[in-house]
This record gives sequence, C-alpha cells and structure tokens, in this order.
Amino acid sequence: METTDLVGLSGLRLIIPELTVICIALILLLLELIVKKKEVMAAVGIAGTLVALYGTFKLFGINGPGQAFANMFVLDGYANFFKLIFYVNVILTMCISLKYMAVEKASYGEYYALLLFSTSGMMIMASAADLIVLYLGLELMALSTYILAGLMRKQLRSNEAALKYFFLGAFSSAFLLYGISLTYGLTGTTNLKEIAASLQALNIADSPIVFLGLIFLIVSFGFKIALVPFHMWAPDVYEGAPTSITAFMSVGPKAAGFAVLGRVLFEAFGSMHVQWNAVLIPLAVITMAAGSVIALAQSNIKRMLAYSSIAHAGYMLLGIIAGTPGGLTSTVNYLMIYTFMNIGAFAVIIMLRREGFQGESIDDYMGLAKGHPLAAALMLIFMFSLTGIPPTAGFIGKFYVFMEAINSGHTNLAIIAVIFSVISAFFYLRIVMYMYMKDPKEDVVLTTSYSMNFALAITAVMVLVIGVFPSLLLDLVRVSIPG
Amino acid sequence: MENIILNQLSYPILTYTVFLPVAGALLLLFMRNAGLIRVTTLLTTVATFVISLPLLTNFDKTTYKMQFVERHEWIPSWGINYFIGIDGISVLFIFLTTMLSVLSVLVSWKAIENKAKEFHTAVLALEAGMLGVFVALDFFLFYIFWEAMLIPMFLLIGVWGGPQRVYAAIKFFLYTLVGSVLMLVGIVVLYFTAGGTLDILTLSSLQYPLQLQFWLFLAFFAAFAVKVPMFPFHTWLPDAHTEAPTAGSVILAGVLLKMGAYGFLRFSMPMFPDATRMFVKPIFILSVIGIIYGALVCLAQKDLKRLIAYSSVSHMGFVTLGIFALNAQGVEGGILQMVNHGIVTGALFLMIGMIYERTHTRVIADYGGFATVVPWYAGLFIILTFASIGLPGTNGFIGEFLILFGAFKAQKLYGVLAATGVILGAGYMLWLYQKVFWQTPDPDYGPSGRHPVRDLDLREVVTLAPLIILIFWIGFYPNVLLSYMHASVEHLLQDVNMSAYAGKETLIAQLKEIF
Amino acid sequence: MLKYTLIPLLPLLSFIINILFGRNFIKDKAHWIAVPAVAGSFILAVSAFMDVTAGNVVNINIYDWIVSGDFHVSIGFLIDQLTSIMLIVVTSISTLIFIYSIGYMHGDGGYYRFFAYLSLFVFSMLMLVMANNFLLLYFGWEAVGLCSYFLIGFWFHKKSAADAGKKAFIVNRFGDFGFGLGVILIFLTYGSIDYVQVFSNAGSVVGQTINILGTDYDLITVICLLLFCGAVGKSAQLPLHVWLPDAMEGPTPVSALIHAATMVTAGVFMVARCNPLFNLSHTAMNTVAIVGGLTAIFAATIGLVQNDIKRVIAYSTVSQLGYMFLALGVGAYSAGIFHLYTHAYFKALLFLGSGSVIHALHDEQNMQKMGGLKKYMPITYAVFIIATLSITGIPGLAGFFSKDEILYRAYLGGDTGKFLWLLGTVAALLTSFYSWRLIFLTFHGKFRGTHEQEHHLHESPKVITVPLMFLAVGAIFAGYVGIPPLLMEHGDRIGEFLAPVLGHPHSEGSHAEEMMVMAGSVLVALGGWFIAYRMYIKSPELPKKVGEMFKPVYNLLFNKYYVDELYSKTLVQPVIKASDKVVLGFIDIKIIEGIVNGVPALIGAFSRKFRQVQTGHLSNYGLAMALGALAIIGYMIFMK
Amino acid sequence: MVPLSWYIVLSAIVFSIGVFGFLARRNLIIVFMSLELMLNSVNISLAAFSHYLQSMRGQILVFFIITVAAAEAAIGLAILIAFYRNNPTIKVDEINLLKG
Repeated sequence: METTDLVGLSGLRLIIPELTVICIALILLLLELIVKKKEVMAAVGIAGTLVALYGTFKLFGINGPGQAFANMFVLDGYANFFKLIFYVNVILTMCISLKYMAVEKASYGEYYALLLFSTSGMMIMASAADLIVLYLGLELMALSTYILAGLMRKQLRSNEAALKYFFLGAFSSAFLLYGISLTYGLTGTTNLKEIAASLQALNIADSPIVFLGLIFLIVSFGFKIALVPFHMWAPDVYEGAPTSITAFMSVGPKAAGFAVLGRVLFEAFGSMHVQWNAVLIPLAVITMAAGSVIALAQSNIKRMLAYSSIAHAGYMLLGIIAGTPGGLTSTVNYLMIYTFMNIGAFAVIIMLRREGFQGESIDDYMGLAKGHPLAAALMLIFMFSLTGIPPTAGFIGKFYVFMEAINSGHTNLAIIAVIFSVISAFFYLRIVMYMYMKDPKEDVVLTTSYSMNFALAITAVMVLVIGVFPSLLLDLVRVSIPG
Repeated sequence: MENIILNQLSYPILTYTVFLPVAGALLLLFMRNAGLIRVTTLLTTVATFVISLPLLTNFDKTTYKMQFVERHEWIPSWGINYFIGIDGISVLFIFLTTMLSVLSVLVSWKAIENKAKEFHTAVLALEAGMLGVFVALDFFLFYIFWEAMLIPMFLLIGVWGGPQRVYAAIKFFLYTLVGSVLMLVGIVVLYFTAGGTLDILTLSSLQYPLQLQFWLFLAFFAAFAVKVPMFPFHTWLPDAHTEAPTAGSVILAGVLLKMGAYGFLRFSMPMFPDATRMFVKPIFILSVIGIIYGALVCLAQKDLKRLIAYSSVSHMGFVTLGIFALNAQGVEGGILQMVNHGIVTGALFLMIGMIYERTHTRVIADYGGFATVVPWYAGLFIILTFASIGLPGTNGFIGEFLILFGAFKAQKLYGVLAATGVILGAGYMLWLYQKVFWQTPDPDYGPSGRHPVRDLDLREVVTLAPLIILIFWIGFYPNVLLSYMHASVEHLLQDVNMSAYAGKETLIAQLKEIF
Repeated sequence: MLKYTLIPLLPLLSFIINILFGRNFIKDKAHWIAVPAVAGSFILAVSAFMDVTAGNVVNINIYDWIVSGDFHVSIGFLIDQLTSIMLIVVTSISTLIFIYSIGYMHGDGGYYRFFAYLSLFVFSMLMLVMANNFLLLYFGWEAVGLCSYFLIGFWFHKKSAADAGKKAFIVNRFGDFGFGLGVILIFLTYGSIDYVQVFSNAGSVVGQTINILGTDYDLITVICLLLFCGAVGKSAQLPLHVWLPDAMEGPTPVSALIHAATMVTAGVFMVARCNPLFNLSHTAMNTVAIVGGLTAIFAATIGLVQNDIKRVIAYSTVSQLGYMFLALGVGAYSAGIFHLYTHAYFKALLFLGSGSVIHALHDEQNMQKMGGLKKYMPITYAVFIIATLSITGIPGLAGFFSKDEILYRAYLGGDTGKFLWLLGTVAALLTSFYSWRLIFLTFHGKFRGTHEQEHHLHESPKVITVPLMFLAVGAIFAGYVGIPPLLMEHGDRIGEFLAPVLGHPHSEGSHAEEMMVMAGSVLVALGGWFIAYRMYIKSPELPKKVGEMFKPVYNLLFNKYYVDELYSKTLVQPVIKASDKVVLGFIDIKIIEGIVNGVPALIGAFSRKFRQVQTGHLSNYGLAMALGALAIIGYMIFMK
Repeated sequence: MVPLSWYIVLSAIVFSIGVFGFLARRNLIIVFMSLELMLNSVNISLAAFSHYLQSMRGQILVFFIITVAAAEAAIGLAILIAFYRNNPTIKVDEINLLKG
C-alpha cells in the first residue's frame, strides 16, 4: 500500500480517460506511417474518444471528488462534464474535418493526433487541482492548437494566424506563470484548496499582491476565453486557421479556459469573490459590447463568428460573476449548448468550401435557400440559436445565465446583456436574410460527406431537442455540479 | 389548485389544437409537389379549426376559471410545467386564430409560387406559435411561443414580401425583440420574487410591493406596447403590413397585434394591479394620441395597405383605451374590438391582396371607378369599410361603442377625445372608398381594356364569406361573443380594483412611494 | 308582435333579395319585390295606427342586443301615438315614391340597386321611429345616414355625386358624435337607455351638474344639447346644413323621400320624442327654438336667388325644418310634428313635381333654361300650384294649418317667442316669394331652353303623375286633422291624439291674438306672391336690376353665405394639410422614424469605427493585453 | 544574505523588460527572446520563493517551465519558418494580412 501510494498508481485509475486519449494520439502518429486513408485515422480517433467517453462515464459513478497524485489531480462532476464537452468537441471536429482538410490539401495524419493531444490538455486543465498541473495542461492544449492553426502551411493566412496565436499565447502564459509565482509566494502553495485555506489562515485575502497575482491569472484565462481586451488574437486566428480548427478552437480552449477560471476563482479565491467580481463585471460588459457591435461590420463569416464567440464569452461570464454554484452550472450549461450550435454553424461554413471557392464571404450565402434549402434551414436554426431565440437551445443557455445573474442581484447586468443580445441578433439575422431573401449570384456547390452530415444532424437535433426539452441537459449538468 | 378546471374532454384538446399545425409542418418536409403541399396545409388548418370548435361549444361560460387545463412536468429543475388552459378572454382568440389561418392559406393559393414549401411550413409554424401564446399558463411556455412566433413571421415578411421586405422584416424582428427581452428580464425577476415558479395563475394571485410592480409593469409594457402597437412604438407596423404578403398581413393584423393587448389583460393587470391603475392616465393619453394620430396619418396615405396599417394603429388605440378603462364595458369592448379588428382588418387585407393580384399596384391613385369594374368586390368592400367605421349593425359599432362608453365612464375627457376618432375614421375610409371605387374607371381595367380586371371568383368569395357573416352576426347579436367574457372579465376587474394599495389613487402619491 | 316586427322586416327582405339577386336575375323587375314590400308595411302601419287609436300602446323587446356589465340594451319596439303617426307618414310616402320611381328610374343601369337601397332606407327609417331605446334609435339614425350616402352617391361616376355622398355622411358624423355621447351620458345618468325608464324618472336628476374641463354645467342641459347635435346634423340645421343642398345630386325620388319627407325630419322626431328631457331645460329649449328660427330665415334667404330648381326646394326644406324646430323649441311639440306631417306631403309633391319637370327636360335643372311649361305639362303644373299654395300657407290647404299653429305658439312664447314669431313670419314671406318665383320661372313666360328640348317636351307618364295626384290630395287635406280651436272646437285632433306623448302646449292665448297671427301669415303669403308676380311676370327685367342694385347682398346669398368655403378653409384643408405635412411628414417620418433608424445607424458607425482598433499588428495586440492588465490593476488601486 | 524582496524586484524588472521587448521590438526573433526573458523572470521569483518558503513546489515548477519553454521554442520557430517560407520577413509590422 505504502509503496503504491508513494507512486500514486491508485491515481492512474482516475486518469484513464486522459491516458486513453493520449495513447490513441500516439497510435495515430504511428498509424500515419502505415495507412494512407485519412478516414481510417479519423475513425480510430473517434473510436478512441468514445472509449475515453465510456471511461469517463464509468468514473462518473464515483461518489465525491476523487483525488490523485497528491491532490494535484481531481476528478469530480465538474471536470467530467467539461470532459464531456471536449469529447463532443473533438468528435464533431473530426467529423467535419475529413473532406475539408483534403480540399485544403492539408490532410496530414498528425492532424488527428494533434486534435487529441490538445483535447487531452484540456482534460487535464479541467481536472487540475493544482496550478502546476493547470499550467502543464494549458500548455499541452495550447502548443497543439498553435500547430493546428498553422497546419495549412502553404497558406499565408494560416501561417500568420498560427504566428499570432503562438506569440500572444506565449505572452499570456507568461502572465499566467507570473500570477502563479505571486500566488505561490504569498500562500506558499500551488494547490487550489490549500491556497484557499492559507488565504483564510494567513488572512491575506485583501492583500494587493495576492490580488495582483489573481489579476494575472484572470488575464491569461481571459486570453483563452477571449475576453476583451485580451481577445485581439481571436478574430485573426479564427479567420486564418483552417475552418475546422476554428470550430475546434472556438469551443475547446474557451471551455477549458472557463473550466480553470471557474475552478480557480471558486475553489482557490472564493473568499475574494467581491474583488474578482469587481474586475469581471466591467470585463463582461465590454466583452459583450465589443463582440456584438464589431461583428456588425464584418464581411467574412468566420471573422464574424469570431466576434460572436467573443460576445458569447461575455454572456457565459455572467454565470461566473453570479458567484454561486448555480451560476457556475449555468455557464457550463451554456458552454455545452454553445458547442453544438457553434460547431454546427462552422460545419455549414465548411460545406461551402470547395476547390477554388473560399465560401467565407457573407455574400457567398446569397440565396443559399434556393439551391440548398436543407443547408440553409440548418444554418437558420444555428443562427437563431446563437441569437438565443426559442425554441432553440441557445435560448435555454442564455435564459439560465440571465436567471442566475438576476438571482445573484445583477439585474442591471442582465438588462445590459439582453440589450446586446438584441444588437447581436442583427448580424445573425443578416446571414438568414442573405440566405433566404436575396437571389444567388452563382450557384453554390456543397462538399458533403457522411461524417459531415452526421455532425450536422447531431448538432441540429441537439440544438432543437435541448431547446424543447431542456431538462435532458439541465439534469445532467446539475448532477455533475452539486449546487 | 382551486381556480382551474382540468380538461373536461376525453382527449387533450388544447394540445391537439396547438400541435396539429406542427405535425402538419413536419409532414410538409417530406413533400415535393407544390399542389400537394397546399392541399395538406389547407387540410391541416381546417382540421385545426374543427378541432378547436369544441372549445367554444363545451366552454363553461359561468366561471372565470381556466378550462380544458392540461398540466405536465416539463422542466422540474426550474419548477416549470407544461401548463395550458383557456378562459373567457383567450377562447375567442383561439377561434380567431384557427379561422384566419385557414383563410390565409386560401388566399395564398395562387399568390405564392416560389418556395411554396417553406411558405406553408412557416404559416403552420406561425399558427402553432400564436395558439400557444393564447393557451400558455406558464410564463416560460408563454415566452417560448411568444418569441418562436417571430421566426416564421420574419420569414413570411422577408421572403415573400414586397420590394422593401428585408428592411421591414428586420425592423419587425428587432423592434419586437427589444420589447420581448426586457419582458424576459421582468419574467425572471418575477420568478425569484414568487419563489421559483412561473405559473401564471400563482403569480397573479400574489401581491408585489409597489416599487416592484412599477418596474415590472414597465418591463412588460415594453413588450406589449410594441406588439399592440401603441403610439409611439408603431412605426414597425406600417412597414411590416405593407411589405408582408397578404397572408402575412392578415395574420399580423388579425392575431399578432392582439397579443400585446392580450398580454396586458393576462399579465400586467392581474399581476400589477396597483401599477396598472397608476398607468391608466398615461396609457389613456397614448391611446387617444394613437387613435387620432393614426387616423390623421391615414388621411395622408397614398398606399392602400399603408392606409389600412395606420388605421390599425387607430383601432388598436381604441382597444388599449377600452381595456385600461378598467370597467366591464371598456374591457369587454376592448376584447370584442380585438376580435372585430381581426375580422375586419383581416378581411380588408385579404381583399387588398386579391385586387393586388389583379392590378399589381397598391397606389390609391391608380384605382378609381372599380365599382363598375368589379361590382361584387366593391359590394363586399363597402361592408368592410363601414364595419371599420363602426356603423351600427356591424361588429365595429358594438366594440367601439362599448369602448367609448367605458372610457367615458372612466375619464370623460378621454372618452370625448377618442370619439373624434370616429369622425376621422369615416373621413379616411370613405375617402379611400371614393378614390378606389367611385367616379369613372380607367378603361384599361374594363372588360375590353388592356388589363381587364375580373371580379371575385368562388375561392375568394368563400375566403371572405365567413368574415362578412361574422361582421353582421356580431353586429346584431354580439352576446354570442360577449357572453364568453363576462365571468372572466368580472374576475379580472375584481383583481385589479381590490388590491393592497387600492385607495391611494393619485399618481403622485404612489410615485413618491416609489422614489 | 309578429305584425310589428314585420313592418320593418318586409323592406329589409326586399333589400336583401334585391341586392343579392338583383344584378343577375331580377334586374329591371326589382320593383316587383320592393313595391309590394313597402306597401305591405304601409298596410301593417295603418293597422298599427288603428291599434294605437284603440288605445293600446305597444312596448316589446325582441331580444337582448348588447349585455356588458351593468349596461344592457335590447332590440325592441315602442309603438305609441307619435310612432304610429311617423309610421303612417313614412310608409305612405315611401309607397307613393316607390311607385313614382318605377317610371322615373326606368332604364337606369342601377335600377335594382336603387330599389334595394330605397328598401334598406325604409327599413332603417322604420327602425329609427319604432325603436324603444336610444341605442336602437342611434342604429336607425346611422343606418338612414348610410342609405342617404348610397343614394346621394347613386350615380357615383359623377364626382360631384360621390363628393356629395361623402360630405353628407361625414357632416352627419359630426352631429352623431354629439348624439352618441348624449346616449352614453343618458345611461350614466339614468342607468338605462330605454325610453320608458329614462322619461319616467327624467325629473330625478334636475339640478345635478356635470363637470366639463373644470366648470359645472346643468346635467340635463348638457344631455339635451348633445342629443340636439345629432338633430342638427340629421335635419340640416345651422351650422351643419351644408350637406343637404349638395344631397340633391341624388335621384329626385331620393331627394323627395329622404331629403324632404322622412330622414331629415328624424331630428324633429327625436327632439319631440325626448320632450320629457327637453322640457326640463330652458337653455336647451331656447337653443332649439333659436337655431330653428335662424335656420328658417337663413335658408329662405338663400333660396331667393338659387337657379337650380331642386336646390331651391332643398333650401326651402331646410327652412321648413327650421320651422319645426322653432315649434319644438317653444314647446309646441305637436305643432312641430303636425308640420312635419303636412310638410312631408307638399314637399314630396314639390320634389316629385320638379322631378317630373327635370325628367321632361332630360335632366335640365336650371330654371333659367325653363319657362312656359304649363301648356306642355298641365298636371305637373297643377300639382305644383297646389303644393305652392300649401307651403305658402294659403288658408284651406295643409301647410296653412300647421304653419299657422307654429307661428301662433311662437307668438305666445314670451319675448323670445315674439322675436321667433317675427323670424317665422319673415321667413314665411320669403318662402312665399321663392316658391312663386319657382313657379313663374318654370311654368310661365316662354321656354328658354334648347330646341330639341322643346321638341321633346311632354307630360310625364301615368306612373309618375298618379303618385303626384295622390300627394296633391295629401297636400290639400292633410291639414284638416289639426284645425285650430278658433275655427272649430276640438279641431286640433292630432294635437289631442299626440298629447299622451307630447303633452299639451303650455300657454293659451286670446282669439284676437290668434286671428292677428293668422291674418299676418296669410298677408305675408299673398305679399310674397305679389312681389314675385311683379318681378317675374309683369317686368321680367326687374330681377336683374335688383340683382345689380344689391350686388354684394346678391353675391352673398347666391354663394350661400360662403359657408362651404369657410369650412373648407378653416377645417377641411388645414386638417388634410396638417396630417400630410406635420403628422406624417414631420412627426412620423422625421422624428419617430429618425430615432428608430438612427440608433441602428449609430451602432453601425461605432462598429465600423471600432474595427479599426484591430490593426493586425502583433505588438498592438500585446499592447492591448498589457494595457488591459494595467487598467485592471489601476482600477483595483482606485477601488482601494 | 540577500533578502527575498531583491529577487522579487529583480524578477519584476526582468519581466517588465520582457514585456517591453515584446511590445516594442520589431524583429520577431527578438520578440521571441523577450518572451523567454519573461518566462525566466518568473523562474527567478519561483526559485527564490521556493527557497524562502522551504517548499519544493516552486523549483519543480521551474523545471516544468524550462521544459515547456523548450517545446515552445521548437514549435514557435517551426511556425516562424513555415511563415517565412511564404512571406520572407521577420518584421512584426509587416505581418498584418489579417485585420479589421
């Protein structure tokens, strides 16, 4: 016993999902030498993820949070639910990537491996109970994503996107580290729970230095979830990166960022709720404002969705600001819904891409409903869901977040939020308007595949089903995050 | 709960009524042939109408309680139920909605060529949404329908509308959305004040502090005033009406406009009685302005549809005036006038649509002498004209008289001012009729002319007949509708007039209490 | 029960049948449905009259019309003395005019339409007079307005006709506006709008006041004046008389039936019906009397110089209606109704006669283009003479009795009464003058029209002349139901008959006074004839001279005191202009739409501005992050 | 005996220099080096803290940082080279294809 504990082998059981994902990633790297068909690799990837998913659900059962590796790694409902989001994210991304990467002439085998590595990084972040682990997970995720963003190495836009993402990412992780070091210096530990404890014990909750460290942490997390003013990378990277990766990035790192933000703020700095709220509220407001407003003037749909995802980060933040377990739940719930509707939207965008046709300009959507009613209808659903109009899931997400914000007494914030959601409605409607109310310039040909259709079906169905029967999701979220 | 009557029928009639159109819409998804689609849609709407009839026949007029109630758990974690039912206020709108849907399908029979499938899907979705709004007894459910309705309407206007359709559609959508989201915040606040329920009946039975009432009333007012629409929130209406396809205009005028006033009756009044009494004066003022303003603008209109659209502003002014008179005559008159306006203005839009199909112009000046060109058409149109003027013997009179009566009873001055609207109404409607139908026609439109205009055909007469019949039926025997309302309206007025702060009637005193 | 219901129902049926099937099936057989219907209701009316004379007044409710809260009104009939007389007048005249129309409208494109509308009118008029509550009265009131709208605009292809119809309806709406409010106020005062309840406790609210814009007014006065507004509109009294002359655009039978005999007298009927209320308010009574007196003389003066034969008669109608109101105003209700009843006959006769003339001259209405017709159309001439004698009040004819009664009652009515009597007498002089002027211009002298007109001149067919004769009989003998006591004891049978409803006249005067008044009226009648004779027979050039002499006066009269112009300038045009330029052009488009479209435009501008921040330079992005961090730190320090 | 504060201030200064370099320099390589500077400033403070707190965590993290930094360098340079192939420049302000 002694020995096992010393090595922490017992903990291995808790990281089975992570291990699975990483092993599959490694296998894919080797497989790349043997098989040439990318479909196989995607299939293996998806299969592996499903195994991990299964593992996660087996572990779901364990009552109470499971600790491992000297409490550096925690496995609780919170982590598990985020992992669920990551699985969905990566599976859907793989589905929509297949044909697309071929069209982009960038179908490299390591693509799928990298997706999985990045995902494993996110999973580690979600489970990190210690700032060190958190840092490692974050870097694992980030480094793989940098590469993915630049994967179309023949295309300058992709290069530039990767470049910017890399430099700014590194810049932000420097902030993270500085924050960690400050926190460590004052609390003498990097374990979140112990930080909370020593904040109490040493009674330094209102020491400016601690708060300084916290601010640096918020800055770097804000970078990952694209809060204004740490969002500047997002539009450029979203536009430049391969669309499938844009979809991946718009959900994965954002969710991971929220995962760590939530955990750090609630577990470690819960006692400083007032202080960090004072910081987050203005951030949330300007994030919603900038996101919704600047998106109006965009002509490239990927870029527009980048700003939209910034605005959504603002809405999600409301749940954190609420500062209650319920608030956290609402944010997580929002993230899950956001995953479906956003990837769905990007899937439609990807369908338009074909040999010698970018299909990224909003004008390319003119009269889509004439040639491809189904695709247009799907896009319509996703757009209205992003706007937050019932009976789509988007509404449920927004409603829950606003509910928690108001419940915690931030009614004014909620009013601001709804106003901006009306403004944002305009640019989502514009897509619908282009698809249905304008005549097509040239007839668009869609590049579809079984996997693509599968992804679209899943996302659309989920968006509608969650919209009509929210309980299906809500109950799951609520059990994973004890209120 | 004591103030509901569970569905007395053997089958969940309301659920069937609301979701049959959805089923029809889903059915359409698997169809290619436009003709088949039209027939299916027509059958669906007719079936919905037929299914909804037992609501009228089995309705218990003696009670104010919610009837045909169905309640199932829906989102337990939020304490939200699938909770539907109707009372004397909503039952008539169910009837109106199901009927007008049938007619709007009929009238689009030839008019809609492109994207027929999407069009009819949208119409059915819209019908379901509208019905849902009127039956929902849970605020969350209500809001879902209330917003969901916007999507098909947005498409109807934007896709099948006139030249300015896109502008009109987006204006309509955003305008109404702004109001709705503010209401959403109000709903959530209410949710927590009431301790985690959105059950409308429970919410109505509670007492809220005056300050809260004040703000919530404003939040709801934002949503409802835009929908009504009350001056000065009306400018989306002319554009939407003018650009929408006939079916769209009909449903817009016939049902959507009613939801604002319905909201006032169903939510604002019973939940915030004190705030309601506080806002009577401002709303009276806005209503009177709306009545006269709308009428004056009509005098200056050059476009047929635009004129009718602005006349709606005037008529809905009467409605709000009536329901905020807070006495039986006013409220019942208001409700009746909503139905009347649905019938008359709906019919007017139908007829304008029919003539537009023939002449392809809505400019009043292009017409003239049509009484000789299309006599039957002219004959039916004059009936609508006088119904809209409020001539005794037509439904318009009953509504307007009761409203003016109620308003006069409540606040003499406003009653008198509003009554001037009756004169102006005669002014613009007769002016319109003369310009379009009297004097000598343009020979081009004559039977031997270059674009001969044919008179109404059977389909169109069938489309209009029920409305014409209703006009006279209600005109000579309004009790057929009024009798449904009495109990509910009486109960509503009790709620409004006896509440914690009843007595302190001066606006200032209450405002002091708030700030 | 059924009988009374049938009275209005028959014409309604005739309307429905004609309007539905007239166009395609019945066509020029329309009268085969209309005439029997109205004749039928005439017979029923007579029997109803018999019942009333037999002493059983009927008050029946058919069914509940509107029930809302404490407001309750039903469709129901009250058939008492007053109603029964009105029934006789309406149905009898209608019947005759229907028959007349068969010939007059023969071959008109809208033949079936004409009879349909006419039947609808009769229905509405009957509802109006038979109603047993104010709201049903209001129903008939508006309905007859509707019919007059249709019938004035019957030849709608003529712009003038279309305008006239619209004008009539809208002007009436002004009156009805007041009337409607009056009805509401009555309910709020008495808690009911059934005649019986209201009148039975009319006195209960004497002295109560109503506060309007801060000042208190006597409640009953306000009610009466509001009701009177309606009467003013419907009966074309000052200042709402403008629509009636234009209404002559309609076919002549319409002018005869609606705009002379029946509809326009609805106001008189209504005021008489409400006499229990009016009796309680001197102010109201005096208003009624003075408005009536002024209108009488005002319209008469205009009538002096008009050339359109129908317009002359129209103005004479307005003036005669003035008489009736004068009578009501001085409390002589029965006299007013009496005049209403006699007037119906001789005025219908005048109109139909002129119709016969117009018919013969192929729609020529200008008297200056007529003349010397008496040898071509003797019957018409004869009936014209009878009617004129009657209207000018030559003893022995219908007009004499009623008009004399009115003047006498006025005379007895104190100082205001004397003044009113004076007005009345002068008006009588004028009436006599223009009536004879009409005769002389039309039938005497030599024909001034074109040749083919002269060539086609002929007496009208039987179907036209026979009703004329019937009416002529009426114009002569109708008056004998109201012989003044002076000439015959208990001669005023109509007065006594109506007494239960209208009460007895307040004051009785001496025989001497009565003689005096009578003599006066006869004198002015003859005087009028004499002047007219001098001017148009002896020296036909005189009128021109006089016209030149009093040019301004002449113009003023000829242009009807410029009332229409006044309204157009001060009311109609400003409203139209304002609604176009100010309300729509400025408030709606500039202000409201400005805001509605301005806000999104502003946001769009912001959007385009702020996207400049996204320069694409790595270092700027880093800077933004660093500054953001700094800002937060600064914010934190600021918070401390 | 060097007091802790000196290390903290040193690391703060170095960090600031790094930030300044990142924002001010135009040569991507130098920008990249500034990043490394920032990371190492953190290493200084961590090491100092860990020594004064007598806890190993800080120094462990330092090793991790060094490792990750190496990986980061590899990837960063790879991206840079990929970029350079298509657009032979390393001037920061010539890289603004994506903007707005």
